[in-house]
Amino acid sequence: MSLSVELTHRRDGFTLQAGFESPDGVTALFGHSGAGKTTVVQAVAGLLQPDAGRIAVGDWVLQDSATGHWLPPHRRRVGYVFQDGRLFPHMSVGRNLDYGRRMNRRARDPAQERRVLDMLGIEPLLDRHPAGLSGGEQQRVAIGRALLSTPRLLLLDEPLAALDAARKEEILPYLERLRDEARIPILYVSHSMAEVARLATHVVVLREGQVLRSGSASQVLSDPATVPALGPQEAGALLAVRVEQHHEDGLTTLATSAGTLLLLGVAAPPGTRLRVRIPAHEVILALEPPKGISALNILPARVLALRPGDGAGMMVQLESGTDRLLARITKRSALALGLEPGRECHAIVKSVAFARSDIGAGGAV
Amino acid sequence: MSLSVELTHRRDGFTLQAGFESPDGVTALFGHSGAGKTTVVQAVAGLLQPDAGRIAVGDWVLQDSATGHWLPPHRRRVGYVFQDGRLFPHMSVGRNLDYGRRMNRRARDPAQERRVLDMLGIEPLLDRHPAGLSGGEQQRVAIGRALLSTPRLLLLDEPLAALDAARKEEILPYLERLRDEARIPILYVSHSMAEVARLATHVVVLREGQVLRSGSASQVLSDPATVPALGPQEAGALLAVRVEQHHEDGLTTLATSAGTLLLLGVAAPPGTRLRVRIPAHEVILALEPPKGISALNILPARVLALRPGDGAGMMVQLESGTDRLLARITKRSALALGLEPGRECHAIVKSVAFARSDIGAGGAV
Amino acid sequence: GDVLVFAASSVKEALEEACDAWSERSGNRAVISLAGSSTLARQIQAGAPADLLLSANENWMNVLEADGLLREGTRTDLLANSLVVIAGDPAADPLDLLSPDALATRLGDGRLAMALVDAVPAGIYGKAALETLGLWNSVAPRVAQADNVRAALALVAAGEAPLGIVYATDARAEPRVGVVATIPADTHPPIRYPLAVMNDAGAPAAELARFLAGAEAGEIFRAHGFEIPAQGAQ
Amino acid sequence: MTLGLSAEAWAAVGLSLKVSFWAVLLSLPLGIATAYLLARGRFPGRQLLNGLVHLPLILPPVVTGYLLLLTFGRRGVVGAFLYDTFGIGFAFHWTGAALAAAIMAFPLMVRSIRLSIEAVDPGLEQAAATLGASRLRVFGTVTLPLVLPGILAGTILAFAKAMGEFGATITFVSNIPGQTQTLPSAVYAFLQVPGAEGSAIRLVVISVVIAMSALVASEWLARRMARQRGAT
Amino acid sequence: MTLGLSAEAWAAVGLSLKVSFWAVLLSLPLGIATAYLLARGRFPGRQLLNGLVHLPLILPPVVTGYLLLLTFGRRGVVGAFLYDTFGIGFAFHWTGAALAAAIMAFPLMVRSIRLSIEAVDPGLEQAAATLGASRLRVFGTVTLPLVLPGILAGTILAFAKAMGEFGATITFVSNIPGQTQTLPSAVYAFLQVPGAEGSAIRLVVISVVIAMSALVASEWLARRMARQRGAT
Ligand SMILES: Nc1ncnc2c1ncn2[C@@H]1O[C@H](COP(=O)(O)OP(=O)(O)OP(=O)(O)O)[C@@H](O)[C@H]1O
Ligand SMILES: Nc1ncnc2c1ncn2[C@@H]1O[C@H](COP(=O)(O)OP(=O)(O)OP(=O)(O)O)[C@@H](O)[C@H]1O
Ligand code: MOO
Ligand SMILES: [Mg+2]
Ligand SMILES: [Mg+2]
Repeated sequence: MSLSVELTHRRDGFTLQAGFESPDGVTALFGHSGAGKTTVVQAVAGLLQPDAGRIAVGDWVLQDSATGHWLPPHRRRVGYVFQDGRLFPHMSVGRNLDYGRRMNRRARDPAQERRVLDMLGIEPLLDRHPAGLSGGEQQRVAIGRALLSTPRLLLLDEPLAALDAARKEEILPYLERLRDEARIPILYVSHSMAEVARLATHVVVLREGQVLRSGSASQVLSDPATVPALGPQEAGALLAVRVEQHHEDGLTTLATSAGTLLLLGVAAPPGTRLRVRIPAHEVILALEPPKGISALNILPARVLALRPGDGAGMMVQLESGTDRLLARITKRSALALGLEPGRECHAIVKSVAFARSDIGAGGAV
Repeated sequence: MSLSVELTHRRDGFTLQAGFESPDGVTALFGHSGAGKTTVVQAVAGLLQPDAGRIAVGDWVLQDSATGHWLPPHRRRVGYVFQDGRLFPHMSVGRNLDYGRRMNRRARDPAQERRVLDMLGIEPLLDRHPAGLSGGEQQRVAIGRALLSTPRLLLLDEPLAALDAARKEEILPYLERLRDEARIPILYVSHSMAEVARLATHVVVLREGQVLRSGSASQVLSDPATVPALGPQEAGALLAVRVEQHHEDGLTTLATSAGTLLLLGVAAPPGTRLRVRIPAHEVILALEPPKGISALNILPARVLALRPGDGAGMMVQLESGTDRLLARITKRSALALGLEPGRECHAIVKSVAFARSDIGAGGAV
Repeated sequence: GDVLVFAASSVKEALEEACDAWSERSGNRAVISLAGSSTLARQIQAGAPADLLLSANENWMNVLEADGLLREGTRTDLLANSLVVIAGDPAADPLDLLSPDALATRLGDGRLAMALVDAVPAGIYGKAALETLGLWNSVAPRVAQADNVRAALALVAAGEAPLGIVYATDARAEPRVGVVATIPADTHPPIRYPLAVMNDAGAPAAELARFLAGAEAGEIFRAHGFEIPAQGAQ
Repeated sequence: MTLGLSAEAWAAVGLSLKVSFWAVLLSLPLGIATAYLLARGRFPGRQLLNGLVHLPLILPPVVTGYLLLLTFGRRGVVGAFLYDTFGIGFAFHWTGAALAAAIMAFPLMVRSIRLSIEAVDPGLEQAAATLGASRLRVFGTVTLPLVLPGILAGTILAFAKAMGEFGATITFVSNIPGQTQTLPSAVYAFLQVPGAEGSAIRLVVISVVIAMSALVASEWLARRMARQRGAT
Repeated sequence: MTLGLSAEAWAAVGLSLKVSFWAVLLSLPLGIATAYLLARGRFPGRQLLNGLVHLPLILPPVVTGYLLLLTFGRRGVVGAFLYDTFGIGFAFHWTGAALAAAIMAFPLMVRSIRLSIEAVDPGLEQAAATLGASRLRVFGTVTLPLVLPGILAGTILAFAKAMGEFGATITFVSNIPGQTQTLPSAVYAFLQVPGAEGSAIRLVVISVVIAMSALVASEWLARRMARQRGAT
């Protein structure tokens, strides 16, 4: 289901004027501190009544200031994970988790409960009270509470910032499943490009209350013009791939439009569509395929554009099959290799260069 | 100045029994959510009175339960950035920032104030009140407040988790300077290995209230045995290097014990000692130095040890000059290249593979 | 100088008028502090700077006298009063107190408003009278006791209680009530308002005491419905 | 065990307990609603309501009693209506004493509860709303439980005040032993009589012991609630 | 402008204002200290102190007045000492009325302030301590300013109560026009005269107007403080 947002809201010293359409899936809200991300999320939840605007999920209109329509928060069925926790201090963790179900008068779903408890590792906390939890424990309970309210729309405001990498790794696949299976639209605020790339179908970059860029994740992320907004280390392209084969030594071959990639530790069965983020700084360019080297992925590519950075760096946009790639190399290398638009070359990526968080399940890119 | 901590504290369901000595500089506290990191920090600040223990900074004893000595929090001169902000709601941002100075009856230091305001980008917020700030703005003010109290000991509990990469990049060098110039011991809780590697001289890994590993950053981070505790994507070695020369095209050569590295965008003048983190997954191994390739750093190395991972990955510990390196490759590549202890090879790293956050100023490794 | 008069609340208006008359004559000022008789007595025990006390309660005056707080020979019974039965209707029919059932019948399921029958003088006298008349046992369960006579009066005036027993002076001042019976003076101990000069009082106080006991003041008190007891009845 | 007190005095103790109990219990829902309106409501007349609630605190109790008599008395506007319609009478009845006590204690109760409501983080109520709770259920499941210690405090405070109320009560419903003679009325009566201070003091001690026990119990309960919330 | 009231009645209004003002002003520091002790202190006898503070609320006012008379009267233990040593006299003086008003209003003041103190996040006080503030300065710079709305509310509540106090005052310092006759005492005097209800009502209205104005002003101030804190 698509999410459509169109908002105007003034506060002294800050004006939000943001509109975006995200056709389906997860919309990542990206932007500096104070850019207005939380403000957008609160308006979608109905906790802030913007001066004007229209918000709709599919054809379900949450607000339309043109008609005066405004749905109160408790009728919006959003699962909101707040930037600041907000657990109910007078309830045990268990009752916090169960709150949404009770408020919506639904029957228990033990299977679902088990899934969420296991994923978040909060089963041992069920009888405790929020005041006695560590920062990360609180955040995990808050995520669980939102998920268990069986929302029609998930609003996640930096939900994983307080968590360690291992825990993030357990939660992200679950969010992917929600996106793909339950087809719940998700609005996701994050500072981590890895999280964004993995989940997002759509990326909205905010800056001082305005939409700087908005588009599909693959477009926004592989566009060298977006680089300044993201920071060069965060740049990288998204590739749609299909799982081809699992090998005995634990490696997996993925089919891309231009050849195959060899990756480690992909759990999905052959045939599954995946998305793979290839960070620009992980890509090595060579004129001839090298030999006797540990990197196992060599994709034929053609230079599309070169975009020099402020310093010694250079962003190279490549076409490999029908996919776009980004490579970040030095100006010196670009010169030495004689790169220029149209030039054929080879993009080399290590199998281990894909962080597990760079491999996302399904979804359009 | 060194920080020495020895604590025992029981809470129902959780026992902290942690001791570590960090000879100098920044101690990173690493560990899963609920491992006891905040508990340690609170004890050091004097906000929690542990059942037993001794805490000292150099020969300044903050607490010693053997002698019954216990310094109250306001006499400890700690700059504590809390996991949960804790700005004073009734004061403007400006007065929040000025609070520590006033309490310690010190004269203003306009140069220092300017530095902190600029770094944190909070000058425009000075007249606002905390309730009107975004999550990240609040956290920046909290950091400024702690820094401006001219502490003798900095306690940072996930201070940068809510901030975007660009902002982090502005704050980290400042923390490095504090560590090196003001020689303030820093206890730093973080989930980000990049932050830890850049700042930490000492790393303490906590697990369920116990110290799992404790040692110098280079030891702990380049030890393949630490990998399971950190996660394979977080593994990587720390190299001590010296700035050699800045080139016209913006690249900088760094001298290592085994040769030179070419990096982009290093600002330090020639002669400066730096630390460089080389993430294991960024290192490519080759038997012969390859040609016609964009990666510019090729270091001679010798295989010290091979440690197979759970899946298709393999962690290779290398010796290059007197430095240790870690390379993460696939088992398949290791086989193809015929790697075994003692084998000579070449470690290839892209110049752009060093995230700016992987390059830290000075300090022992 | 000023003379501070402690006086029972129920004599407010009459006393004020008499004191004004004295002030005009003597050039001294009288300041009147009004409260319940028991409160006044306790305050004098605690050293209150009163010069004169006009009490509505002989027992409390006796206590003060026993404590040696009164100037010898200055105690007199300044005023007397009588009790009446009132009804909440100025035109109500008279009531025959000698008929055994008349009071109870007129009350019906209503209440008889009185001051506290064991604590406040008006209540104590009223109870004594009803006992003498042989009516107490039949009406006792129907008695509503107020903390002072004025409150009992208010209950009848507000229509809350159909009948009440109050001083004749109170009944006169309240137009919403009518007197339906006068209680015979011989059914209860005489109702007296003793006046005394305190030990530490100055000359003007004694002068005021004399004035209050004189004929001019007597006229004023009579005009408010009080009686002047025959002197020497203490 | 008579502690040197008459049966009548003991009856006054029992009556005061009954009066205070019902006064507090029945005014509690209204007290909570009023406190909520004052804390969170934004309506014209808020200040007027606030003033009205505080009136019994400002007025001398006798005046309050007198006004009660005029309003809820048998000939009073409200009193006559209530009596004719529902057969509820306050005059000279212990229910009237309870009404007087409730009204005198009401500002204290509302104050306590209101302050607690204002201390509740609206962020928590917002969170509950996003989880599907209507305004009413947010109140019932989040606001109310969080305010419980404040309600407890306000209730006990009101109870203590009700136990001590005298002026308005005696003016409104007078003093009928066994029906409207509350403990303070009995104390007052004793104080009028020279030499009866002993009985007065005995009664006062009983009243103090009762009210103090209630206070201490409520403090203890509130701490327990807080502790339970604070950890584990 | 006499509004049909005698000079004496106006004197009572003035006196009540003076008495209430000083009663509240002088008891405020003690009220804040007591509230802090009750909210944050952990000492034996806390419950006793709590009970003592509430005593005037529980006792019928007449009893409180009587106890004051016995203690602070010219022949009372404390009263005689104060008078002999410092020349401070309470008995039958307006200062005594202020003392009575202060004591009667004290529980209300302490309650309000205490609740606000309990609502202050201890995390903020901890943060202040790590920044170098001693316990006293934490109180002065963090706790106290955060509690200011509560203190304001408590103060005005106490003021309103002081304006309405009658029983204890008349019992302790009597009802001497121009010296101890406060507004409620004057109302009482008027109520003793049938037909003088008009004057009583006029006085009551004046008292209500004064107390209400104070209440409304305090509400407005508290909102202003909150708003200032809430944003920008
Ligand atoms: N006030 C408390 N009372 C009881 N137990 C507590 C309290 N605070 C924390 N704990 C428990 O102590 C353990 C350690 O908590 P701590 O806050 O030190 O964790 P942490 O390492 O900082 O975690 P995180 O990364 O999630 O902030 C956890 O099991 C937590 O549930
Ligand atoms: N309650 C408020 N009153 C006034 N201004 C506010 C309020 N809350 C936020 N702002 C301002 O609105 C702007 C946008 O805030 P918002 O919380 O949406 O930022 P954000 O993008 O979520 O930032 P962060 O990443 O730091 O959480 C900021 O300039 C902030 O200072
Ligand atoms: O004046 Mo009194 O003390 O009510 O009888
Ligand atoms: Mg935000
Ligand atoms: Mg923590």
